[in-house]
Amino acid sequence: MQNKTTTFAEEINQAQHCAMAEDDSMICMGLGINDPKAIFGTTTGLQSKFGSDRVFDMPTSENAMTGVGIGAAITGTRVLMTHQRVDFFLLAMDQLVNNAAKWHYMFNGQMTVPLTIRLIIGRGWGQGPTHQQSLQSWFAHIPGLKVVTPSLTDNVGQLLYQSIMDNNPTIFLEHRWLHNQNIDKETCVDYNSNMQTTRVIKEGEDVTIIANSYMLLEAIHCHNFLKKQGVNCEVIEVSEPTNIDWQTIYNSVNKTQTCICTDIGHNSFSVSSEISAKIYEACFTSLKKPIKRIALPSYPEPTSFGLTKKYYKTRTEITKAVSELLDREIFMTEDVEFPHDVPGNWFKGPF
Amino acid sequence: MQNKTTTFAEEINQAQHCAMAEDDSMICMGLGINDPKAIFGTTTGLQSKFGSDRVFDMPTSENAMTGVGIGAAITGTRVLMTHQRVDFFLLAMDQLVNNAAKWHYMFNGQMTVPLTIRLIIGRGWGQGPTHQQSLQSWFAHIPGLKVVTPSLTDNVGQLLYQSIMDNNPTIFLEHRWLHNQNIDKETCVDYNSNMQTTRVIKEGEDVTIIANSYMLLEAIHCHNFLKKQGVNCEVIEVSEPTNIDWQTIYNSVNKTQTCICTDIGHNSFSVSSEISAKIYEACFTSLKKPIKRIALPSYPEPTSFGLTKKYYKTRTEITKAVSELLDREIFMTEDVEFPHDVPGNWFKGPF
Amino acid sequence: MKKLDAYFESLRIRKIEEMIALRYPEQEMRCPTHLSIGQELVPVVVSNFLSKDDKAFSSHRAHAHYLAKGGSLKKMIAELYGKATGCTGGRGGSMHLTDLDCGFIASTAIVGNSIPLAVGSALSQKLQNSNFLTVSYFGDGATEEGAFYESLNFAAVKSLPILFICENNRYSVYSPLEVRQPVNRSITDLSQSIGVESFHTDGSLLIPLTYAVESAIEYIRKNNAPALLELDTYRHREHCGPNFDDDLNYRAAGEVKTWLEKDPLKLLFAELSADQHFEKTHNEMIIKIKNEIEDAFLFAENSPFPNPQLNEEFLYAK
Amino acid sequence: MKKLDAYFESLRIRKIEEMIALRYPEQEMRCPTHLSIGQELVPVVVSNFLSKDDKAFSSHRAHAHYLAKGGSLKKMIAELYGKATGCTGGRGGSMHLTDLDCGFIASTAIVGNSIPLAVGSALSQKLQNSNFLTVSYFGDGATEEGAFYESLNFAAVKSLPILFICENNRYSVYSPLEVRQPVNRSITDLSQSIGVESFHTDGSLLIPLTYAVESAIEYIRKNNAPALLELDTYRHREHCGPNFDDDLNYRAAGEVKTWLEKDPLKLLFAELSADQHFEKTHNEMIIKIKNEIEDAFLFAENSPFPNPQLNEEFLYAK
Ligand SMILES: Cc1ncc(C[n+]2csc(CCOP(=O)(O)OP(=O)(O)O)c2C)c(N)n1
Ligand SMILES: Cc1ncc(C[n+]2csc(CCOP(=O)(O)OP(=O)(O)O)c2C)c(N)n1
Ligand SMILES: [Mg+2]
Ligand SMILES: [Mg+2]
Repeated sequence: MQNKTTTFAEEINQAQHCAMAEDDSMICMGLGINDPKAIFGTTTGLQSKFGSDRVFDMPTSENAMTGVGIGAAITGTRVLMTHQRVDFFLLAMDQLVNNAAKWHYMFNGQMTVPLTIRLIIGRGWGQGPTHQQSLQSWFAHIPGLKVVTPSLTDNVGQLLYQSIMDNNPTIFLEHRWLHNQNIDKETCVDYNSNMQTTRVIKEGEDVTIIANSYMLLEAIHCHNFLKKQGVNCEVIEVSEPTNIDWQTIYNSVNKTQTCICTDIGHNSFSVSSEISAKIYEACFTSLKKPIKRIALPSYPEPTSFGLTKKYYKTRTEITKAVSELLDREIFMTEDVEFPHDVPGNWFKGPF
Repeated sequence: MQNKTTTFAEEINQAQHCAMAEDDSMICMGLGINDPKAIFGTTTGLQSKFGSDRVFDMPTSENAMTGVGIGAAITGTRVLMTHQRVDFFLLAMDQLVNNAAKWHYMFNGQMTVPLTIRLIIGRGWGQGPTHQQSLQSWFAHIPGLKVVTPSLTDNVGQLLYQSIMDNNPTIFLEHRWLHNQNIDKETCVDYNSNMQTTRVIKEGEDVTIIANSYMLLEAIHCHNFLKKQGVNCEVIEVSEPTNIDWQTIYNSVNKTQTCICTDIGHNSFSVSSEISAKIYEACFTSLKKPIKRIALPSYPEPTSFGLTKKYYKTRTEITKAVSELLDREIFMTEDVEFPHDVPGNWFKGPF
Repeated sequence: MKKLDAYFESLRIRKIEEMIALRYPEQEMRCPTHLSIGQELVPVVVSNFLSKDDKAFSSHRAHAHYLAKGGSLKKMIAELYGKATGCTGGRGGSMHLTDLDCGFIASTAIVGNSIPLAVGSALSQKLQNSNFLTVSYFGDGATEEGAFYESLNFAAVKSLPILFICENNRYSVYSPLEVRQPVNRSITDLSQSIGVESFHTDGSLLIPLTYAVESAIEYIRKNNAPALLELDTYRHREHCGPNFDDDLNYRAAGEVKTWLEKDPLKLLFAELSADQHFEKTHNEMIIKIKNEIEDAFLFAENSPFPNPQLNEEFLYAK
Repeated sequence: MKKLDAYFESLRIRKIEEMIALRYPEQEMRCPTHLSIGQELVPVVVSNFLSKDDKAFSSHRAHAHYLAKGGSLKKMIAELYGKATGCTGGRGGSMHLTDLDCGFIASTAIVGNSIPLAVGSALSQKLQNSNFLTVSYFGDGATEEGAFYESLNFAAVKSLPILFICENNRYSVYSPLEVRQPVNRSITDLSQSIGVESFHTDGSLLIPLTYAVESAIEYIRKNNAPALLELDTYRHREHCGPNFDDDLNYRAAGEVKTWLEKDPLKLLFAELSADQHFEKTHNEMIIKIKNEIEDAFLFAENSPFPNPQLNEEFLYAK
C-alpha cells in the first residue's frame, strides 16, 4: 500500500528507483550515496535494491569522477552522479564544459552522453561563502548542457526521471529548502507524460512573476497574500532555463504589461538577465515599465545569522516590487514562525 | 632609443616588465612562459631580466598552481599567471571561485589577493570546440573578481599594469587576434593615469554600439564604413565588464535611442544579456526599438574552415543591425583580403 | 615535547570542543562545525615546534589546528556565534578560521583546496628568503583530490619549506577508506613516490609523534625541501556536529572502543598520574581551562552581531 | 610482435605523418596538428594485442594511436582538411579523432582529460561483464594533472580493466621534465604507489616493448586490475606543426642525434636488412603505403566541406 502523501525528497528518491529499474545499465554514484544519511534521504534504498556495483560511494575526486561518468556514459552506461553541494562541483568544470557539454556535438552525433548530475544548493544556516552557491547561469551559458531547476513536488520526480532518461548531459540543481514539501501523491504528474518546464502556476492579470527553484515558493506566497488585497499576480515557473517556452512568458507579459523576474543566484550576469533581455526584445511595446529583477546581491553569502537576513530575497521584496510596478501601496506583515536562515522548524543543522 | 611604434603584444610585455621592476615581490608563472615562443612573444625577456626565481615555467597542474598563486598572493607576493587558452583554466574554477574571489571578503578584509590571471582566447584557425572559449560572463557573475577585456593598443599596457598592481584577483582576457595591432607609441596612455574602462571610441548620434575585446575592432570598422554613407554610430568600448561606467552608456543610448550590444562570447546568459538588461532598466523610455545583441550562437565552435565563416560575427552583422534599427537599406561589400579564420595574413598557425 | 605541556594543551582543546558540543544544541552556533575531539595531540605537538612566523593552513576540521597554533579562543567562539568580534567578523564561520597574529593563515571548507594555498605560502617564504616554514593540515579524504597530488609535485619541484600533515582518521564523513582508496595503499609511500620525504607514525603517542615532527621539521630546514607526516588518529564524534554517532553503525564493531583506549589524553593522563603531585596540577589545569572557556563563551554571547549594513564592505580591496 | 609487421605498421604511420608535414604548409589543413614522428612503435605494439572490442582513448597527439588501432586513414586525413567525410565531419579536427568501428573512442585536446574517460569506459566494460579492456594513452606532461592521479586511484579502487600508457617523451611543449617534475622521480614508481601495477621500458625497442605490453595485458586480464606502462620515447619534430625545431635550442645539445640513432624504425630497418629479401619487401611496402596515402589525400581534397547550415545539428541528442 502506498502512502497517500509524498515529499519532494521522496519523489527524487523514487525517480531514481524507477530509472534504475528501467535501465539495467544505469549506475548511481556520489560521495555518501549509501551512508546513513543517504544524501538528505534522497538515495535511500538504492544500494540495497540495485547492489553495490550499480550504486556506489566514491573518492573525493570530483573532477576525475565526472570524467569517469562521462566515459561510462559514452560507452553505454546511463549515469547519475550526486554532489551534496554545487560548490564542490566547481572542481569538475573542465570535464563538464570541455567534454560532457561538447561531446555529442564535436564528435558529430556519433556518441551520446546520458549523464545527469544532481547538485544540491545549500542555502542558509551558516553555509557561508562556499556552501550555498547556485550557478545556473554558468551552466546555462554553455551550449550542449541542459539545466533543470525544479521547484514543486508534483513534477520533481518527472523532471529527474526524464533528465536521467534523456541522452544529454543534464545539471539538476536541487535546492534543499524544497526537500520537505509535502503533497498528495495523487497530484503528481506521470513520469512519462510530456515534460512541462514552463508552467503558469497561478493565473492573474496584474503582474507577471517569473521564478525558478525555491523562489517559486516565495512567488506563490506573494500571489496568495496579494490576492486577498485584490492584486492578481500571474506566477510562472521556469524549471529548465535552457529550454524555456518563451511564448508562455510573452503571452503573460503582453497581458499584464509588467514583469518581475526572480532568481536564486547572484543578480548580475545571471539567468534573470537573460530572461529579462529576451522579454524586452519580444514584448518591447507592451511593457509599461522596466522589469524588476529580484535575485542575490553581488557579494558572497556571509555565514553569520546576523548578516543573512536581507541577503536572500523573499515574498517581501517581491511584494514591494509589485507595489512599485502597480503604483499601489501594499502593506505587508512579515511572518516570523521560524528564523530566517532555515526553511522551517524541522531544520536543525548541523549540515 | 625607443621604437616609434608599438604593438598590443609589446605593450602587454612592457606592462609586465614595469610591474616586475616596480614590485620586488612580484612573480610571473605560466606554462611555457620562458620558452622560445614566449607566449606569443608577450613574455619575452622577463626571465632573463628578473631571474628564474621570479619568472618560471610550471607543471601542467592548472588547479593547484592557481591555488599556489593565491597562497603566495595572500602571504605577500604579487602574482601574475598566464594560460595560453581560457579553456585550460576551466580546471581551476574551484580555486578561482571558492578561494580567490571570496578571500578578501570572507576573511573580513584581513588579507588581499594581488593575483592577475592572463587568459588568452584562441579564436579561429581550427581551434575548435576546446581552444577558443571566452568565458567573461562566468567570471563577471562571481562577486569579488575583476574582469578585464582589453581591445586597443593605446591602453592595454595600462590595463594590464593596473590589473597587476591592483590588490584584487583579476581575470585578464586577452584575445590573440588583437596581438598584432600596431600604433604610434606616443598615443599610449600613461600607465599611472586614471584607468578608463568605458570609453566612447567614436562619436555619433544615430546608433550606440557597445563592444568588448575583438568585437570593438569590428565595431570601429563598421563605424568607419557607415560614416561614408552618412550614418554616425557611437562606438563604446567596455573593457571591464565588472566595473562599467553606466552613465556613459546611458547618456549615449538616451541620445541615439537605439543600441547594439556585441560580445565575444555565446549570446545566451552572457555579458551582453546583462548590459542590455541594465540599459532597458535605465533608458526604458528613450529606447525606440529593442536592443540588438550580436554574439556567438549557442553551439561550440566547429573546427573546420568550412564551418566557421558565419560562426563569428563581424562588421557585416553589425551593419545589418544598424540598417534594421534605422530602417534604412545599407549595402555592404565584404572585404576578402584574407581567409575568415585568421586575423590577417601574418597569421600562419599551427597553434 | 614535555608530557605535561602536551597534556595541558590537548586537554584545553578537548575541553573547548566539549563545551562547543554541549552548547551546540542551543542553536546559537548556527554553522556547520567539525570537532577535533580525539585528534588534538597532533597539532599540539606540531605547534610545539613552530614559531608564530611559521604559517599554518587547515581544512573544515580546523579548531584544534587554530588553537594549538595560538589562535585566539575568544575570537573563535565568537566566530561560531556569528558575532562581530569573531575572527572573521562572522563572515566565515567555523570552517573559515584565521588569526594572522599567530601565523594561522586560514582554514577553508572545500576538501583539499587549502593545500595549494599552503604551498603558495611556502613559495613566498622561499622567495623572501625567510627561515620559516608553512604547515598544511588535511585529512585522508583530501589526499584523493588532484589538488593534493599537484601540490606535492610542485612543492617537490621547487623544494619548498612545507610540512604536510595528513591526519588519517580513516573516514571521510561516513565513508571508510576502502571505498575511496586502494586497500593497503599507504599514503606515506604514495607521497614519498611523488617526491616528498614522508614519514608515518601514530598520532596518539606523544613520544613517536614528537620524534617524527621534530625529524620532519629538521629535514625541511636542513634540506630546504618539503616533508609529509601521515598520522593515524581517530575522530570520536560525528563528522559534523556535536554528537557521538556509533549508533549509525558505519564504524566497525568495537572500533570506537579500541580507539578510546588509545585516546591520547587518556594515555597521557595515565602516565602522568604515576606522579603523586599530578592530581593537584590537574585540578589547577581544569580550573584554568574552565575559566578561560567560560570567559570566551561569555565574550561571544555578549558580543554584538555584525552590522548587515556593512555587508558590501571588503568585497574588493582598496 | 613480429618484426616485419611492427616495421610495416610503424613505417606506414611514419609515412602518413611525413606526408602531413609535407603538405601542411599549403595551409589546407587548418588546425593545430601534433605529429607522432618518432613515437610510432608504441601504439603499433599495443594495438597488436588488442581487438576492436578493446577501446582506446588518447590526447592531442593521437594520430599514431588512432591509426595503429585501425582507424580509417581517409577519415583522418579528411578531418585534417576539415571535410564532411572526416571522422567527425570537420567538427573536431586533428585533436578530436574517433573511429568507433575499430574501438578508437576518442582523443581530446585538454591535457589529461581523456584519462578519466578511459577509466569510465573500463568501468562500463566491467559492469557489462565484458572481457575487453580500455587503453588510455597520454604523455609525461599529463601525469602532472590531478585528473591522472584521481583516475589511477579510482581504477585501482574498483579494479578496472584498463591499460594506462604513458609515452614519456620528456617534453611538454618546450618544457623539459625538470621544470615540471622532481628530478629523478619515476612515473612508474609513482603509479605503482598509487595502487596500479606499473612497468617501465624502452618504447623504441621492439622486444622489451612487446614483452612489457604482453605482460601488462596479461596482468590486467588475469587480475581484473589496472596496469600502467611508462615508455621512453622521443618526438622528432616540433610540438605542434610540421617542422623540425632543434634550432630553437630548447633541447639539450646532441639529444636529437642520440634519439635519432635509437629511432625505432631505424633500428628495425637495420635488423631486417640483414635478410637479403628484405629490400624487395621493403620496396613493396613503400609502394603500398604510398598508394594508400595518395588515395587518402585525394579523397580528402576531393571531399566537400561540411554544410554550415547544419551547424546546429547534434547540439543535443534526440
Ligand atoms: C570538494 C569537496 N567535496 C566534498 C566535500 C564534503 N566534505 C566535507 S568534509 C569531507 C570529509 C573529508 O574527509 P577528510 O579529508 O578525511 O577529513 P576529516 O573530515 O576526516 O577530518 C567531505 C567529503 C567538500 N567540503 N569539498
Ligand atoms: C589543461 C591543458 N593545459 C595545457 C595545454 C596545452 N598543451 C597542449 S599539449 C601540451 C603538452 C603536453 O605534454 P605531454 O602530456 O607530455 O604530451 P606530448 O605533447 O609530449 O605528447 C600542453 C601543455 C592543454 N592542451 N591543456
Ligand atoms: Mg578523514
Ligand atoms: Mg611529453
